[in-house]
Amino acid sequence: MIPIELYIGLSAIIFSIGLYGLMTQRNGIRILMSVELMLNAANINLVAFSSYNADLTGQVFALYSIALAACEAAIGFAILMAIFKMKGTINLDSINILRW
Amino acid sequence: MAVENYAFLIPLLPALAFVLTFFFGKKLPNGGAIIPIAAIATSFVISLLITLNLLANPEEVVSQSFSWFAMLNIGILVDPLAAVMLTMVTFVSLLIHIYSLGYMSHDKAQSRYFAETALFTASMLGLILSDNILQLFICWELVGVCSFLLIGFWFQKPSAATAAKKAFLTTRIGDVMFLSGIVLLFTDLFKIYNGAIPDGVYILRFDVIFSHIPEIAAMNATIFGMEVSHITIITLLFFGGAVGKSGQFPLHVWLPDAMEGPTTVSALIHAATMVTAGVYLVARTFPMFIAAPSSLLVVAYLGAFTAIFAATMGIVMNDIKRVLAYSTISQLGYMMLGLGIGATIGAEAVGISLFHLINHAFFKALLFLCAGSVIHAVGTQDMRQMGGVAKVMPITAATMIIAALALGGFGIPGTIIGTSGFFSKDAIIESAYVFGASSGMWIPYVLSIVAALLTSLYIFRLIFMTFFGKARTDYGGHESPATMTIPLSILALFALFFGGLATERFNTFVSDTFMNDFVHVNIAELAEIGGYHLGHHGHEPLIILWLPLIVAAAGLLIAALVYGMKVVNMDRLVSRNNPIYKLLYNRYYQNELFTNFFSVKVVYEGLSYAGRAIDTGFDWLVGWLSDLVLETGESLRQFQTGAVQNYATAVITGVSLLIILIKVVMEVL
Amino acid sequence: MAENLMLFAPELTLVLTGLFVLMVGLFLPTGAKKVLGYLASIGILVALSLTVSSLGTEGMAFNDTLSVDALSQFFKIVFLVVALIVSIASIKYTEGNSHTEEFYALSIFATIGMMFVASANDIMVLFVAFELASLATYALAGFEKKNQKSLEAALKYFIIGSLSAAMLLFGISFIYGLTGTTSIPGIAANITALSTSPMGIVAVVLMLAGFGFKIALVPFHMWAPDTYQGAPSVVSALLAAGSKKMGIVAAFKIFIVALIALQAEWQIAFAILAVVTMTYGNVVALKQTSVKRMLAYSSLAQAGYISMAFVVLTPLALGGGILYALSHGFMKAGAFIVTAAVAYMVLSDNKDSEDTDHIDNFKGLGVRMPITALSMTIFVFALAGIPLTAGYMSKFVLFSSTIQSGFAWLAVIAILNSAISLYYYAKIVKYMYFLPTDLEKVSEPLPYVAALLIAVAGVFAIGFWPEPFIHWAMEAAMVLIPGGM
Amino acid sequence: MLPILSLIVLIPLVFAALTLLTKTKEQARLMALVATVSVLILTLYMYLNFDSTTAAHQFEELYQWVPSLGITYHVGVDGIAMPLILLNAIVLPFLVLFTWNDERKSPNKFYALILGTEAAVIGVFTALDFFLFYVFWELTLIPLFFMVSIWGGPNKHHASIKFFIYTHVASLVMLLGIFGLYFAAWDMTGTPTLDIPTLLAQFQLIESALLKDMIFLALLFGFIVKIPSFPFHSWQPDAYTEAPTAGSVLFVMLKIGGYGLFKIMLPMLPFTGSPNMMITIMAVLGSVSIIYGAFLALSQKDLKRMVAYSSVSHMGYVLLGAAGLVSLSVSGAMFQQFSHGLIMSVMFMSCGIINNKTGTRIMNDLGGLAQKMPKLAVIMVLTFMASLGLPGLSGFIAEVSVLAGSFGNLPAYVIIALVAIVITGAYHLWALQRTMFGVFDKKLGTITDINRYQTLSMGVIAILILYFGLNPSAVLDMMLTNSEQIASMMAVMGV
Repeated sequence: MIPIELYIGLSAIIFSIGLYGLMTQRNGIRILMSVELMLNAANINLVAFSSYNADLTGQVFALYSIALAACEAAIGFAILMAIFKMKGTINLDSINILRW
Repeated sequence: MAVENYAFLIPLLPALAFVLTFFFGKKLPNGGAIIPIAAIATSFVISLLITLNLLANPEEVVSQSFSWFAMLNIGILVDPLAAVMLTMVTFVSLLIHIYSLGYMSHDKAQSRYFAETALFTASMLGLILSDNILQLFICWELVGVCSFLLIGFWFQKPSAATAAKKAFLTTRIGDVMFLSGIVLLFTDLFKIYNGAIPDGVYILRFDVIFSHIPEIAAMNATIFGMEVSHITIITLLFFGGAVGKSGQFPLHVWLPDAMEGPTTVSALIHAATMVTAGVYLVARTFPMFIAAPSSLLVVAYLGAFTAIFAATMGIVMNDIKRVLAYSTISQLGYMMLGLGIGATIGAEAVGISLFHLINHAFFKALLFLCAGSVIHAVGTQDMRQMGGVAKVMPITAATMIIAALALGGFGIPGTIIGTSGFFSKDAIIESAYVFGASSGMWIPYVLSIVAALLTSLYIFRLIFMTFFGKARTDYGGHESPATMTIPLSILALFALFFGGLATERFNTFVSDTFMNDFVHVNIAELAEIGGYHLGHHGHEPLIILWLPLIVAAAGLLIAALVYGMKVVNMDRLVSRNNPIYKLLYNRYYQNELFTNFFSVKVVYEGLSYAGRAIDTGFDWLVGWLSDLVLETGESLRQFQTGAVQNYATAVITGVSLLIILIKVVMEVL
Repeated sequence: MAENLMLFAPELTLVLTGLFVLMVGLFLPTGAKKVLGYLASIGILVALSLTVSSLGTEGMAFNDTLSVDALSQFFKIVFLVVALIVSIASIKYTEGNSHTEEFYALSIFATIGMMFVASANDIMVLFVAFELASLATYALAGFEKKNQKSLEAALKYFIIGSLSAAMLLFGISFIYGLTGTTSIPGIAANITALSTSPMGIVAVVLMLAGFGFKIALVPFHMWAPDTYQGAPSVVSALLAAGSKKMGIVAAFKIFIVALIALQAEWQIAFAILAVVTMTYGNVVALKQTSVKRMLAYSSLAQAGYISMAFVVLTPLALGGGILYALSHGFMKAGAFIVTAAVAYMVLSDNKDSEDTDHIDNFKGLGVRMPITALSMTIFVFALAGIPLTAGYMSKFVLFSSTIQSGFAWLAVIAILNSAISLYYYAKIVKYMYFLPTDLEKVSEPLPYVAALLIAVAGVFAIGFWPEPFIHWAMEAAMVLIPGGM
Repeated sequence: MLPILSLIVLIPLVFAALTLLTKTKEQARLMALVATVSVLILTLYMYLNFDSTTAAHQFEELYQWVPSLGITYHVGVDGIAMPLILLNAIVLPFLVLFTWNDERKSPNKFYALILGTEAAVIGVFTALDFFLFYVFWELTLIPLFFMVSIWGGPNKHHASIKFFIYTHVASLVMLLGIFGLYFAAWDMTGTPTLDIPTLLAQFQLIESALLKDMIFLALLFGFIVKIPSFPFHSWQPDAYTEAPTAGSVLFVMLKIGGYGLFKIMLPMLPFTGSPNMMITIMAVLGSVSIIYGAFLALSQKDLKRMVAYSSVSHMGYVLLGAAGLVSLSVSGAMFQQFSHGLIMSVMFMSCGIINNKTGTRIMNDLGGLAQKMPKLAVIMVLTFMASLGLPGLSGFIAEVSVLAGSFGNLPAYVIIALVAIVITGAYHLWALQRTMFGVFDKKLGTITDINRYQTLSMGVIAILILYFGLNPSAVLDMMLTNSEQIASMMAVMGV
C-alpha cells in the first residue's frame, strides 16, 4: 500500500501549483483552472484518506466536491463571458475600477 | 414698640427704595429722588433713636439672628460701634442725596442715579449692621459693585468705564484676601468644633469668633520657614481687604481715578459709604487684631506711611477732586494708624479712630460737595483755571474754608474750642506719641506729624488757588441753589462743632463696644496673646499737645505765602525738570507699574496669552490625533489595489503568517 | 422520514417557493413579474413563521447530518429576516427586469444554503450548503450584466470565493483524514490524532481562511469592499447581513464544537484577526466617499467585534456574538437598502448616473427622502452603538463579556474602535441633514419603505426589549458550550 | 401615586415626536411650551413634596427590564438629582419663550430637539440603573449634535463632530468602568445587577485594589470630560461657541458630568485602593481648571468664547468642592452646578442677542450697547456680577461654600482658586466694559432693545439667580442632607 504521506505530498504539490497559478496568472480562464487544481488536490486527499481510513465518506465527499467544482466553473465562466462581452477582454489587470 | 425691633429697617428701607426707584423712578419728578431721601431719612431717625438708647444703656445692644444656610446665619447687631456709624452714614448720605437733587437735576439718568445711590447706602448700612463676618463680606462686595456702577455712571465715557473697572478690580484684590481670611477662619472654627456644630451656633457670628480667639491663636502654620499664628494670617488677610477698600498703599490706586463719577458719588464714596468700610472692618474685628502678634504693628506702620505718601501727592495735583482724593487716602491712613496704636492703648484706639472717621466724614463730604458746587458753577476741575471763586460763591467758599480748617486740624489744645478734625486727628497723633514712648517705635509718630504739615499745606493750596486771587479764566458762574447750599451749611456746622461737643463721651462710648450682652471680650487678655503691653496716657509734654497745631499753622502759612501772596515763584519748582516734582506729579509712577505693567503686560498679555498657547496646544493634540487616524485610513486604503491577484496573495500570505504566528505563540506559551 | 421532513418545513417551503417562482416567471411577461416578488416574500414569510412557531423544538435528521436546535433556529431566523427584508426591497429593485424570477430564485436558494449551514451537523453537509449559498450569491453579485461594476464585483467575489472554498475543502480533507469522520460531534470525539499532529494548525488556519472569507476577516476580506460596492445594493444587503452570518455560524460549529481541543490555536488566531479586522475596517472606512464601500468597511469592523466572541468564549460572549449577528442583520440590511433607495433616487434624477453610491448623493436626503434618511440615521447610530438600539444592546453584552473574562485590553480596543467609527457614521448623518441640496423631494417607493420599516422595527425591538432576544441568544450559545465554561 | 419621574421624561419625548409633525413655527413653539411647562409643574409638585431631611431616594419606580442581565427600569431622585431636575424644568420653558419670536429654518425640528434634550438630561438625573443611566447619558448627545450641526455658527461641522466624538469616547470609557463594576459585583454575588445603589454598595466588597482604582478612574474620566475639566475641555469652547443660543443653553443644562461625580464617584471614593490619589487628581484638575479657564477667558476676543471658558473655570469649583469631602464643600459644589446653570443660560442668551442684533461677538467691535439696550444691560450686568461671584447672588454661595469647605483639606488648591477670583472679576468687567459701556459705534446700525419674551425669560431667570443667592436653603438643604451622608462615610473610612 502506498504510504499516505505520498498522497498528501502529491495533493500539497498540486494545491501549491494552484495557489501559484492563482497569484501569478492574469487570464481569467487560467485562474479558473488553478482553482480547479486546488479543489482536485483536496479531492485527492479525501479519496486517499477515505481508502486509508477504510471509510467511504471521503469518496462520497469527493464526488460532491467534483459536482460543486463543476457548478463553480459554470458560474465562473458565465461571469467571465459577461465581462468579455462588455470589455472584450478577460485580462484581470483591466478589471480594477473598484478599489481603495 | 421698642425702636430696636425696627433696626432691620435701616438697610432695608434704602434697599426697597432702590427697587422702587429703579422700576418707577423714571415716571416721577426728579427721577424719583424723593423715595430714597424719605427712606434714608427714616433710617436716619431709627439709627439716631437707637444710638440715643444705647448711649443711655451701652450694654443693651440690638442683636437678632436667623439661620441662613448650613451653619451660617444672617442677622443684625447694633452695638455702639455700629450705632455711630449708622447714624453718620444715614446722616451724611441723606445730605448728599438732598444735595444731589440740585446737582443731578440736569442728568437724564437721574432715576438710575438715585436708585444706585440708595443701593450703595443700603449696602453700607447692611455692612455696618452685620453680626457675622460673612454677611459683612457680602455687603462689602455689594458696596464694591455699587461703586463700580456709580463710578461708571457716565458709562458712555470710556474713561469712566475704565475707572469703574479699575476701582472694582483693585478693591477685589483686597476682597479676595478678605475672603481668604474668612475661609481660613471658617476652617479653623470648623476644626475647633470638630466638624460637629451644635444647633443654634452660627459659626461665623462675631460672638462665636471672638470667644474662640485664643484657640485660633494657638494654631500655627509654617510659611517660608516661619511659624505664624493663624490669627495673624487671618487678621492680615482681613487687613488686606481693608487696604483695598480703604485705599491704603498699595491698593489705593483706584481712588484718585474714581473721580470719573459724579462728584456727589465721590462724596458718598469718600465720606460715608465705601472707604470707611475698611476702617470699620478692622475696628469690628479689633479683638482679633489685638490677639495677633504683629498684625496691629503692620496696621500702624502702613497707615502712617499711607498718610504721608498720599499727602505728598496731594500737594502737586491740579485737579481739585484729585487733591481731595489723596487727602482721603491720607486721612484714612490716620485712621488705620489710630487703630494700629491699639497695640498700646487697647480698645481706646477704636474710639479714637472711629471718632476721626466720623469727623472726617463730615468735613470730607463737605469738601467734596463744595468742590462739586464749584465745579458745577465753574465747569472745570482744574484749579489752574479757577481763582477768585470766593467772590462768586460766598457760601461755598465759607463752608469749604471751614472744612479745610477741620481737615487741617485747627483748635486750641486743652479746651473744647476747635474744629472737629482737630480733636480726632490730634488724638491719633498724640496716641502715636504714646505708642512711640512705650514701644520705642517712633516712626509712626514722625510720619504722622509730617503728614499733618503736608495736609495743611495741600488743603490751603487748594483754597488759595480756587477761591482767592484773580480769576484765571473767564468761567462766569454763580452760587448754587438752596438744595445744594443748605446741606453744605449743615455739614459745615458739624465740621465745626461736632468734635468739640462729642469728644469726651464718644471715645468711651465706642471704646466699650466689645463689652456688652452680645460679646464680652477681655481686651487685656487678648493683648497678652498678641504680645502687646497696654499702657495708659501719661502726661505728655506740652509741646506734644501743641505740635500738631503748630505744623498745621505752618502749612497754612506756607500755602498763603506761596499760593496766596505769590512770594515764591512756583514756576521754577513746578517744572518737568524737577525730578521730585516729576515723581510726585506722576504719582510715583504707580499707574505705570501696577496698571500698565503688571495688569496689562504681565497678567493680560503674558499669562493669558501663555494660557491661550497651551490651550491651542491641547486643541492641536486632539486635532492631531484625529488627523493621524484619518491619515492612517487614507494610507491603509492603498492596500486595496483593486487587482484580484493581490487579494489572493493577501489571503495566502495571511494563511502562511497565521500558521507561523500560531506556531510561534504556542511555542512561547 | 416524515418527522425529519417536518423539522425542515421552513427549508422545504423555501425550496418550493424558489422553484415555483422560477417556473411561474417563465410564463409571465416582464411587466407582470412584479408578482414574483410578492410570492417570494410571502414564501419567506411563511418559512419565517414556521421557524418562529417551531422555536424550542430540537431534533436530528438524516442520519444525524442535520440538527435542529436553538442555535440553528436562531440563525435561521436571522437569515430569513434578512431574506425577507431583501426580497421586499427587491420588489422595487427588480421592477421591469426580465430576469426577476432568477433573482428571486437565486436569493431564495442562497438563503436555503445559509439555513442548512446553520443546521448542519456534518462537515460535508456544511460544505455543500456553504457552496450552495456561495454559488447563488456569486451569480447575484453579477446580476446587473450590463454594469461593469457589478460584473467586477462578481468576478472578484467569485475568485476569492473559489480560493477560499478550495482552502476550506483542503482543510476539511485533513480533518477528515486524521479523525476519520465528517460528523461534527464525531470530529470532536476523535480529535486526538489531529490535535497532536502538526497538520492540526494547518487545518485550523485553512478552515479559518475559508470561513474568514465569508465573515470578511482581514486579510481574507479584500473582496468584500469591492463586491459590496459593486454588487446591486440589495445583494450587498444579502451578503453583508446574511451570508456573513453564515460564515459565523459555520465557524461557531467547526471551531467551538468540532475543534474545541485546538482551542488555544484558534483563539490566538481569532484574537489577532478580531483586533486587526475591527481596527482596519474602522480606520479605512473613515475616508471613503462611496457609502456602500463605507458600509462594507463598517461590516468588516462589525465582523471584528463578533469575532471577539471566539476569543472570550464564555456563554455570555457567545450569546453576545449571536445577538450581534441578529442585530447586525437588521442594521446592515437596512443600511444597504437605504443605499438602494438612494440609487433609485439618483437614477430617477439622471438615468446615466455612474456613482449612485457616492456620499454626495446623500446631501439633503433628510429633505428629499425623509423616511429613508431617518431610517439611515437610526441604522448608523445603531451601528455606532448609540443606546436603545440593537447595536448598543449587542455591544453591551459582547463588550461587557470581554471585561467579565478579563480581556480588558480587547474591550479597550473595541471601545476605541467604536469611538472612531462614530466619525464616519456621523458623516453620513451630516450629509443627509446638514448639507443643503436644491433638488426636489422624491416620493419614496413603498417596497423600500416597507423593508426599511421592518429593519427599523428590528433595531428598536432589540434595543428596547432585549430580554427575549438575549434569552434566545443565550440558549443558542448553550448549544455550543453545553456546560458553560 | 403618579409615576412622576417617568412622566417628566416621557412628556417631553412624546411632545418632541408630536412637535416634529407640526408644520408651522406657531404650532411647534406652542407644543414645546406646553411640554416644558407641564414638566415644570410636575417638577414643582415633586419639589414641594420632596423630603429634604432624608438622603434616600424618593418617588422611586422599579420595573424589571432585562432580568437575565440584571437590567431594571429603576428611577428615583435624591437631594443630588432634585435640584438639577428643577434647574432643567425651570430654564427650559423660558428657553422656549426666549426663542418665541425667532425666525429660523425648520422650527419643528428645533423645538423637538430642545424637548429631546430635556428628556434625556432629566432621564440621566432620574436613572438609578446604570444601563438606563448610560442610555440617557448617550441620548443627550444626539439632539445636541443635531442642534449644533443644523443651526450652528460658521464652524459648526467641525465643532459638532468634535463634541460628538470627544464626549462619546469619554462615555465609552465610562461604560468600561460600568462593565468592570458590573462583573466584579456579579462574580461576588452570583446575580447580575446594574442597579446603581446596589452596585455602589457592593463596590467596597471588591477585593482587588487595582480593579477598584481602574473602575473609579474610568468612570471619573467619563464624568470629567462631560463637566468639562482641564485638560479635557477642548471640545467645549468650540461646541458652546458654535451652537445656536438655545444649543448653548442646553449645553449648560447638561450638568450630568458633575452629577455623576456626586452620585457615583463620591460614594465610591473612600473604598478605592488609593483614595488620596483620587482626591488629589480631582483637586488638581479642579483648581487648575478654575485658574486656567479664567486666564483663557481673559484672553478671548469673542464674547461667547469668553463665556465658554468662564464656564470651564466655574465648573472647576465642582471638582474642587467634590474633592473637599466636607459636607459644606460638597453641597457647595452641587449648588455651583445649579447656580451655574441659571447664570450661564442668561449669559448665553445675552451673547445670542448681541450677536443677533449687531452681527458680531468680537468685543472690540462692540461698545456702548447699554445706551441702546438698557434692559439687556441691566440683566447682563446682574448676571455677569453673579458669574464673578458677587455676594447676594447664587454664584457666591456656591463659591464660598466650596472654598470655605475645601480649605481644611486642600488648602493649596483653594489658594489657587482664590487667586483666580481676581482674574474672574477682570474678564467679566472687561467684557462688560467693551460691550455694554463706552461709546456706541454707529457702524453697528440701529439696534433695538430685547423683546418682551426675551425680557420675560431672561428677567425671570435673573430674579431666580437673586432668589437663590438670598435663599440658598431652597435647594441647598436637600444637597446638604446628601453631602452629609457622603461626608460621614468619608469620616468613617478615615479619608
